[in-house]
Amino acid sequence: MDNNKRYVYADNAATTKTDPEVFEAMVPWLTEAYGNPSSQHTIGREAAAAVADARERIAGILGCKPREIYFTASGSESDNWAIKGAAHANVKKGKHIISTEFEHHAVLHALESLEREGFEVTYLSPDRDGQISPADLEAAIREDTILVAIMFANNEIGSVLPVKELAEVAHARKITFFTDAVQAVGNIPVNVAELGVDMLAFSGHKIHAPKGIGVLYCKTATRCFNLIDGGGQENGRRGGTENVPYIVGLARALELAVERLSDSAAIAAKRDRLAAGISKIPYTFINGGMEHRLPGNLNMGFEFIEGESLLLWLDMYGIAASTGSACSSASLEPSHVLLSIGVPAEKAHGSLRLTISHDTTDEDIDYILEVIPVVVEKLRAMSPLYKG
Amino acid sequence: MDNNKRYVYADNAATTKTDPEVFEAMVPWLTEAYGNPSSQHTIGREAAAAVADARERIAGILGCKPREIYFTASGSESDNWAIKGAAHANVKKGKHIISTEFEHHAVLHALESLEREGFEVTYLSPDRDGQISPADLEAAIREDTILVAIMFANNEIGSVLPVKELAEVAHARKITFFTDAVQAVGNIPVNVAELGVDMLAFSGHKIHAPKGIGVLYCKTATRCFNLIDGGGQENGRRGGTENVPYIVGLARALELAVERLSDSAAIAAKRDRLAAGISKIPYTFINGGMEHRLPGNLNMGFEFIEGESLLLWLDMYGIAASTGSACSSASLEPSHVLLSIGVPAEKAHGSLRLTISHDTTDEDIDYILEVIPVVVEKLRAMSPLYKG
Amino acid sequence: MLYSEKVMDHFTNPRNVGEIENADGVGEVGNARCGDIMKVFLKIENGIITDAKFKTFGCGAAIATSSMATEMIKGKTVEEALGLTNKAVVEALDGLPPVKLHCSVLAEEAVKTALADYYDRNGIEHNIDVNCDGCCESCARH
Amino acid sequence: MLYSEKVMDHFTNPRNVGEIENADGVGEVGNARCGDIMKVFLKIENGIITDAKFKTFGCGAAIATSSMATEMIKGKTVEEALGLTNKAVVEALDGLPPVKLHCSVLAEEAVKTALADYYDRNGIEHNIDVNCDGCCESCARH
Ligand SMILES: Cc1ncc(COP(=O)(O)O)c(C=O)c1O
Ligand SMILES: Cc1ncc(COP(=O)(O)O)c(C=O)c1O
Repeated sequence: MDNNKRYVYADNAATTKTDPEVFEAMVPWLTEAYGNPSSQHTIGREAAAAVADARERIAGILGCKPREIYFTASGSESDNWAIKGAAHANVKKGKHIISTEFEHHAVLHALESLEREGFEVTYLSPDRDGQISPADLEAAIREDTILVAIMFANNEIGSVLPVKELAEVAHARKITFFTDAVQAVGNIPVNVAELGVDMLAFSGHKIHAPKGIGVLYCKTATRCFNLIDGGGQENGRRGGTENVPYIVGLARALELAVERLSDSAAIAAKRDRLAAGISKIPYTFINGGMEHRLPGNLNMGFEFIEGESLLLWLDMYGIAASTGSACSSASLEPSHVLLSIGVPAEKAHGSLRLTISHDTTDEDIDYILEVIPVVVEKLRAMSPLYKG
Repeated sequence: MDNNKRYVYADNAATTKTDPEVFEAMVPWLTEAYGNPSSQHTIGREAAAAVADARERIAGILGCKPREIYFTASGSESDNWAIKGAAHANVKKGKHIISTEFEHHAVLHALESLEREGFEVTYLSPDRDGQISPADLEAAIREDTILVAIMFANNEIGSVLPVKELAEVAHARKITFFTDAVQAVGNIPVNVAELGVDMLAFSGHKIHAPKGIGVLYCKTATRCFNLIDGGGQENGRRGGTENVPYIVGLARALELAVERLSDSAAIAAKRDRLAAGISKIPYTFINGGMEHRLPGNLNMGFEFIEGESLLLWLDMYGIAASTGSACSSASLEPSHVLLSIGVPAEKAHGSLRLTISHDTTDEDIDYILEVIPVVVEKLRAMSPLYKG
Repeated sequence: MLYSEKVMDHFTNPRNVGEIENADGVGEVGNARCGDIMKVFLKIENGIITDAKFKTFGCGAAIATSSMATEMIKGKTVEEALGLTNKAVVEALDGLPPVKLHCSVLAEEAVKTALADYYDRNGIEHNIDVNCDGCCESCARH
Repeated sequence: MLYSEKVMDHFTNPRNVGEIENADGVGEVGNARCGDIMKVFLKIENGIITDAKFKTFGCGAAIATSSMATEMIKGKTVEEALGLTNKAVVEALDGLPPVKLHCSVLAEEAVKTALADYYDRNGIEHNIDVNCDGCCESCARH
């Protein structure tokens, strides 16, 4: 087994490769078609038309009106906008928000900033599988609850939550429901009308568009203040000259992702083969449940070893992955997601997330399965915790 | 004179053409080098290194530390972050802010949102030339003033303000000074250390980088809350996976802009020729003063006609420009900038902004000077206000 | 914002530009402060509009709607012309961007003002009611 | 975060991995909860460290600092080894990313704990003071 014989990118939950078709769609807007959509002249109007067209196509896919689609610069911006904007717009009704312990940091830290302002947040605990039950949500609702923010699919363990049911619980009490769908959109079918959510966030770079473009879906009549005030862009609700190239790219990426939803079963089958193969190594376990899970997500725990050193070795073998180990985070805390589903800290440090995509081949899977036992054994051999 | 014989883009204050060199610099990051800078593996680390390198180069040009440069998605985001963030972080000291009447809407609307929260804002009036005097600022400062937000250069009339002197006035009273330098950076020398400002915003798409990337310079120890909370990106102060391609592009664009500062005199000379030529048409006037003015900016008033119809005709002749007419804005109000410097509404409607760049040729100027009298006459002939 | 081809045609080749000397009815609406002025001149013989001309200060839509409105009333009876709605002008132009609908209102009102002037000159009672002062605050219709 | 070539070399080819049977001093610091455990084994003859080995559970920096620290004390006297600082280990590795400095502290403390154990076994008085429990809250130095 030689190093770097193959390059396998198995970190698609972190970011994805920009699809060549998406790149091609963007090139004109990055070169000759540089007009500002707010301008009155021809190249400005062409840019405006391109943005309008992208908005329509995205709205068509998500099942909403074009005016309900707002372009942002990231999933994080969409999360912050929805949460802070809805909280501030509804403050007369109350100051209580319900979310979960295992949201992305964009959601958690936005909520923390609201807590510093005097809002109160109840964080629901997921179960071992990474699920949040509608009954728990129901029980947490108070008279002064103004917002529920629960993610659609978790970024570390890939659990897919019952968003439709959760939104129904919130709506029965007339509470705005927001879902961070950054990991869901493009990986599983997402139709906002069917789901009945009021606001939904997603991000381009998780679906083979570039980093730096996101969307907030915001249903007509949903009360939400602006995060970025400015000119009349995005119907006066998000200032800033539009990122025309990435908006065009995002629409193409979403179309491609939706076309590729038919690959889901094949992706899940590859993922399952990966899980089965790795599980043959002793002292390994799967983090999160397998039933309601994103097709490309696998999160494995390896006892006695630490995730960052595992990543480094995999990287030397040309395999890109990620870990919930503390050592990989600036905070030096292990993954709050793994802790929230009950994985003890010592085991969370030995976690490995492999997230595959439509372009992951069977040979890639073979290669990962060939490399992992070797590097795990190497690290265990030098671990004071491993008794052989 | 035939339509569309030539295409002259004279709307560089609205947005600029992405420089081919900037595009080239971005291509790898839009294709194969798609790593997430937060990832532990090789392509992630390469992306992180590219971002760090861009940050260093930009800091070097602006005269600050790399850690003081924060990447955002637009000038508008930078404006909102600085203003809302500094206001909220200093609220214990007071709730009074000083700005000007002719800021960009990103600043004005951010301030309005603070006013709705209970902040108080004093808007200084510019003089006819578009200048704000340090004495006026001094006079407006109160015990509870926490922030001064004054633009570096105006986007419509190109007036360049005495930011260094204004910042000194604020600092003498220990007040944070923010400047929106979106129109200044890349067009005139900007060194934050020399200027002594605490925060400064600029935007990529005004300096031949794409739309959707901006910077907030925030001096160490300046109190400013986050606008977008999230992961550890931007030193924990701005969540969202980094827009690696545009960050790389921005650094290159800024370098090119700074190299081209030596073209300033030549650009100003072309602009002056344009002004002289247009001024030969009767009933025209220049908006704003000519002394402290961005080299590429010209803003002319034409009596008896309305700006949008002028733009449409110019566009048919292949000339891209802009106007402060109400008809070009969704708000149906004429330019607040022109009104602020004392141009009456009826004259503001007939304004035309021509903003040229390093790539504007003498032939372009000739062409504009050939076309404008023709279309002005055409429109005047059908105006009920024009007596011939 | 995109104008239809029809709008661009009427903007670049406006029909009926000019004034009519000794017109039988003249109407001017709008004001320069708000960015649009339309002045309509009518020649009316035996209750029939035999000629219509306009002068307009305003945006592309203002010019195009003036052109179209004058075109639409030529050859019509005064009563028919009074039935001209801004909606009909907009339709004839294959639509206008939403922020430009007020221009069509202005055109309708300019025609009506000219017709009111005709009635007034001829001592004919009428209840033509023109509200538009050219500034959008005065109008909820745009 | 980027590791130096030296760090990567000591990570991929760690020196002195293993245990020493009948070691004269053994020290273990850190804990699994916080993600790093280092165990150092010393063979000491006549006050000189003749062999040093380690086992480490931890990240790349933890493994590399363990490797480097054991390498640096081999052949040294106990007193010299007591002078080993985390800074020296970091320098020998051509630096560590800021968030990884705590690993070098851990390595220093592991060596000191093993030396304290040696003194204790031999009834020698000492004032070696080890504070690191492997969790960053206990330490202000990282
Ligand atoms: C002075 C000024 N400030 C802020 C902005 C907003 O920049 P952006 O379009 O990048 O949000 C602009 C340009 O539109 C500007 O000219
Ligand atoms: C669930 C979830 N929410 C939000 C984000 C933030 O998205 P972005 O990086 O576009 O800000 C991510 C990814 O990083 C995510 O996985």
